Amino acid sequence: MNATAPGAVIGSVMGEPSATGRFGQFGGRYVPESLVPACAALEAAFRDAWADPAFHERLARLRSEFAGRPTALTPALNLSAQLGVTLLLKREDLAHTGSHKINNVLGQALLAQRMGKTHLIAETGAGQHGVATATAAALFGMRATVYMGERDIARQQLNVFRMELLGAEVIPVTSGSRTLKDATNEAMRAWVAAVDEAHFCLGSVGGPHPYPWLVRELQRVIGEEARAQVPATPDVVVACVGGGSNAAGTFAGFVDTPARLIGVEAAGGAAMTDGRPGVVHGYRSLVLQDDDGQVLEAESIAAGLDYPGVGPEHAHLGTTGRAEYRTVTDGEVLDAVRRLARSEGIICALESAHAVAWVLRAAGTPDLPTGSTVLLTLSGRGDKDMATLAGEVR
Amino acid sequence: MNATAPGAVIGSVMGEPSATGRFGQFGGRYVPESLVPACAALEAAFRDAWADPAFHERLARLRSEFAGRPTALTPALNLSAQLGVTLLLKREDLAHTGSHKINNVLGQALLAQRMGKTHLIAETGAGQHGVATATAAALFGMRATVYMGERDIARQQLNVFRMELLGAEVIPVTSGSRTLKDATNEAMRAWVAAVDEAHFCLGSVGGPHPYPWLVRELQRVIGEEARAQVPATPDVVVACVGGGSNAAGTFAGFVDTPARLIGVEAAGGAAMTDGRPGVVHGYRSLVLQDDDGQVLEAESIAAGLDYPGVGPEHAHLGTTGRAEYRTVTDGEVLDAVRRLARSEGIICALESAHAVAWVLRAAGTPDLPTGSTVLLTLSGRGDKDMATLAGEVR
Amino acid sequence: MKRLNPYLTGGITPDWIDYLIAFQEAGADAVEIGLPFSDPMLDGATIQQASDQALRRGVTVASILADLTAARDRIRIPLIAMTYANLVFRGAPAHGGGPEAFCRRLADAGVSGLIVPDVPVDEADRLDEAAAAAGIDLVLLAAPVTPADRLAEIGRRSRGFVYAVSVMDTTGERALLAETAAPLARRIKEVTDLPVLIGFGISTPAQAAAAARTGDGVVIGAALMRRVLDGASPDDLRAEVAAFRTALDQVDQEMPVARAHAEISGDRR
Amino acid sequence: MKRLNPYLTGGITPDWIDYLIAFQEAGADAVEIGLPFSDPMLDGATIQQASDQALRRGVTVASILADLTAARDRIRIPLIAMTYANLVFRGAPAHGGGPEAFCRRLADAGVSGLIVPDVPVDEADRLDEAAAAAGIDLVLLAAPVTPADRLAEIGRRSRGFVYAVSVMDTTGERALLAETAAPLARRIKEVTDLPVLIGFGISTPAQAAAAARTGDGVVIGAALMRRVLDGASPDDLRAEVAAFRTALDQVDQEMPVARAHAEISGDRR
Ligand SMILES: Cc1ncc(COP(=O)(O)O)c(C=O)c1O
Ligand SMILES: Cc1ncc(COP(=O)(O)O)c(C=O)c1O
Repeated sequence: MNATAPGAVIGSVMGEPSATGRFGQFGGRYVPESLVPACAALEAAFRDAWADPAFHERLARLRSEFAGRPTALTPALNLSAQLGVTLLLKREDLAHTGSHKINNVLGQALLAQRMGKTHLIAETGAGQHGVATATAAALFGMRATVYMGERDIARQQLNVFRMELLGAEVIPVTSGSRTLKDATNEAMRAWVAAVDEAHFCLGSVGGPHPYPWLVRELQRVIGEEARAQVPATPDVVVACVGGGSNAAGTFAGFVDTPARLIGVEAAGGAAMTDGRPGVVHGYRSLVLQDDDGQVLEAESIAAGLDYPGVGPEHAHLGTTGRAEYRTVTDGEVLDAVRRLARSEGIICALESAHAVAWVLRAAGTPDLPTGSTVLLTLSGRGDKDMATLAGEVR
Repeated sequence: MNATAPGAVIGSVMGEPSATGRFGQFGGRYVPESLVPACAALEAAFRDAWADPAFHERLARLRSEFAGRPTALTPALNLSAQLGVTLLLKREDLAHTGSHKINNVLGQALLAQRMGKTHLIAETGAGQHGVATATAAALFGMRATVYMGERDIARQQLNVFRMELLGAEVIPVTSGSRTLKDATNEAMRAWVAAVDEAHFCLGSVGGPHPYPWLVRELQRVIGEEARAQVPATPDVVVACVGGGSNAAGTFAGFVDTPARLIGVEAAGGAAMTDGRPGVVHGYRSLVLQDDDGQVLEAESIAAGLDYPGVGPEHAHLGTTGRAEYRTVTDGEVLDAVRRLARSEGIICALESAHAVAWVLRAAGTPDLPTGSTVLLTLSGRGDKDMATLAGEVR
Repeated sequence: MKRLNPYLTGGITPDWIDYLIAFQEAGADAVEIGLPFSDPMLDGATIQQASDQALRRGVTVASILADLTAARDRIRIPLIAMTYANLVFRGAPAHGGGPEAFCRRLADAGVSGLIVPDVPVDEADRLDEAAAAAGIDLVLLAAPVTPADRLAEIGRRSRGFVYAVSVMDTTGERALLAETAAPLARRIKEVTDLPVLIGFGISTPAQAAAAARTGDGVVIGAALMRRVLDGASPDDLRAEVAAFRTALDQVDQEMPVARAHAEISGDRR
Repeated sequence: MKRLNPYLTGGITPDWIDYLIAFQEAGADAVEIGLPFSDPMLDGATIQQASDQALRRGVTVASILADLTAARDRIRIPLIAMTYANLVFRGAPAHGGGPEAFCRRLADAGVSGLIVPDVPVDEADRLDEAAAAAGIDLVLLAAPVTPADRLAEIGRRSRGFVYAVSVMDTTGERALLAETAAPLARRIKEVTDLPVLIGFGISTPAQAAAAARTGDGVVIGAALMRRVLDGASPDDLRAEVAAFRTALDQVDQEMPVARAHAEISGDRR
């Protein structure tokens, strides 16, 4: 894939990765031999299921009857008037459990069930993926074990209790940065030890093949719904990027349109902006790392973006120029949460507020000219962040 | 209106109240003279708006584009199998802000705007109505003042911070029981002092005429959506009852069917079961009171049901026999929250769990025979209750 | 003569009758006896507190009426009960309840008037009849926002006097007499010959005097109850009420016409 | 002879080379040098801690290789680097990075083998070539779940020996040798003539002996690193490794055939 001018229409982008699970030079399956068969089995199961109308039907039912899809598209009328752009919000905050993470998890849980698995293992940062996993496990009668960094447990306590109430076991991770990075390590270690009965329910578009592809396909529903809801193709499509699943799902719906695709990272966890090619958590992508190749600890107020890597397809989209990536600071994010709350009556997650913060900053500049139409995926609701915000915003 | 056999079809029930705002012998407008003109103006504005297709259109847009309606109808497959009944959940927990309260508030805010008001005053118990009011105020560019009992502030802190983030002023009420009852007194007092510019955005189907009618009409959307979603008329329709708005809205969709209508109260706040006719907060209904006519303090783990009165239309529906009312204990409610979470992956509000608790207890008994189909309105989500539950459930 | 109706929360202290007598001795024309209710919607903090204090003492409507009955020989001025709808409508006639029985009990205890702020004229039919049957004057309230047609009806149906709620607020002390007080009193006087008493927020003798220049008298509530709550004695309150009396009497001297009018209307028993 | 490959986290202490020499003196056939990585996905708590301790000391791949180069004269046994993909693939060849440069640097420091647990055979092509070009044996790992066809490929493509991951788990001490160890070793031996070394969880000389009855030797990691983390000296570790040596030598005496086989396969340089 060659570099492509932003806005050009590309049909094959965001299709299936190569046979070795690559998007351009990124992706792959860098896992211990112990996990290779499980990854291969998952890939086979996914291909099989994805070709099975009955699977799609079950998934569609769960999405509409259980998860509350389609989620609304809300015109942010007040902010639009203030900013001079037309801002449309894709409301993943309204999905059951409060974020887009449920889209992915319902699909993976159905797959796990199809594969005869009885146990879901997950990593979580903000806790939203953990809650979604615990939810699906409860619904499907499976066991759930969720690894979560100690630091994230402290700042997302609401979600910890939700997971426990749903019957999941939440295991505090005390190594390294005590955030998502290390929770992911622990989850993968736990998977090695339970690979027969356990499915690793990975929360974003990282990890070994087929996860980046699988998760993007399961999140594609965001973009496809939005595509059907917008009155016309937006000029810009924007979403926050942690691992990059809500952005990938959103972009997938618009990659074949002239819309510019913008991913917004946390300034302190900006793998697309500050990362170098590397391999962590089973995939090759852009990674925050020092000169010696040691992975750096990210630093973001948003637990879900506090991660040094990014899904390989984003690295590819960024390298080829089809998508662009920006960063915003914690301070801008706090302002964005408050501004959206006060202007539109929507309290979004700190993660989602990154996308809002970029719009607030860019509107009226050449990056987002006055008169533009912007589709923004609001990936989750902010209830989980009230404790953090109570300390920071006023 | 004579007593009516349960299940009989009655067309005129849950229509417009009498000219004096009465449902049978209940209702009315028992307010200080200072508030009578405001109530009359609200009634006139409501009649006018309700006859105006443009108003309905704006409301419908807000409901679908902003609030995420229609909400899903989820078959609770696991519980149904366990209980031997078919349990269908009307998912108000998926509505924006996390409960049915938004339905009412969006309508009232539109009315307030139409009346030229710039300020919303509200009382709140669980904080859900306060959050909904703060949300609508933000969206409509109005001021919001929310009265909340000190005890409720302590147990629903998440919602307090959400209101503040949305720009509302939350005023702690330290009088009496320091719960919803006294917050309502304070809100009405505040309304007296600001009646020109302020609309009293009442949260349930109590209060002076036209509130019980107005709020029920705005909540009717729950029942009407559910009616369109159910495969066939359910045998039983059940909802929790605090003031009774989610139940009234639900019942309104089924009152002209043979479905039995069941309202479930908190054992410690069961005006329908333990109350006697009385007048509080501007309306005549059944009220928990002592022999001297002093209103009793309710006592429920669910802040939204911790209220000694009940909407006058429920008193009427109960007196005529068209609806039946049951009570459940705090202990049953905690079990119900956990059971629903673990069986279906849904964490509901403590309020909503009252309806669930009744189903759990009644299923397989003559009150809810095996094989019955039950439509249950899950009025809200449980995030707000995690602090309470963390102390109680394990 | 300008009327002075001080308010007293029934049972606020064990010796509450002594305050009533002190009011009488200080020149009150009538006393409004608050029958405390758990949810006094139209009362501000002071009278809420007074009600709570009485309720915490175990006071009931029955106990207050019993105290009044016991003190009957010492009371020479009219008593007007002020309370909320729930206490008035409580119970069914068949079981000795309802407004009919309530009004009879008031009358038996020597009470001659009744004010129920959460029963507006639209809801007053049954209570009207019950009060009339028991010989009780049902005093109606008018507010600054009351439109002309309602005001006319209130004027027509009120008994004893018309209570002008001076301000769009709850009861409670205020730094200044509300600007809405005088225009309301004037509007009421246009629709009725009954005396017009101005209440809500009248906190000082000067404010009382100012109010009485348009109305026919005043009701003083929170300003007195705050003193009682603070521990002032009946003697203290006698002095307090006397100061209001003096202020009103001075208005009388300024305005002979108004005084003459008040004397003719003759609702003082 | 049964092989004994103890593992040592490079730079775990300032005197880490002394542990290496102690291992050599105790009869190690080769030493696996862990190049610490921030995110050691396949390591349990002990080796994570060992890596963290080294990283906190400021250790880098370069510093470890420099230490090895400096100690070259004292080292007589083969050294095998064990690390994760990110350190191996880091950087572009144009800028002196990539696996080609990495392997050359290893060779320059006297390292002759390389184990990268998160580079399975499917991802090994480039590294394979780079290692071969630099004269480094790229040792592949097989796991209990590896299916037959993959096992054959691993056997075919591995160099030096095949690393049998004895258990479906991370590195770390275990009370018992995993039941999966022997069957896996047997399966590998069916598809290759390379020696099969069993690793992961071998914690005691007795377990090592048991493993060596099927495999051609063992890798001992966490059991040794825990002692180092607890403050044991190079002398202590010499004794520890010697105990493993003794246990393995005893197996040799039990099983003359196996010993003969191992001697023929001749991967020991
Ligand atoms: C609300 C929300 N948004 C975004 C993210 C980041 O994930 P991703 O980049 O995969 O969408 C998270 C992760 O926890 C999240 O909770
Ligand atoms: C989730 C929820 N359900 C129910 C109620 C009770 O109100 P109502 O009976 O009016 O539906 C509340 C009130 O706060 C609530 O928050």
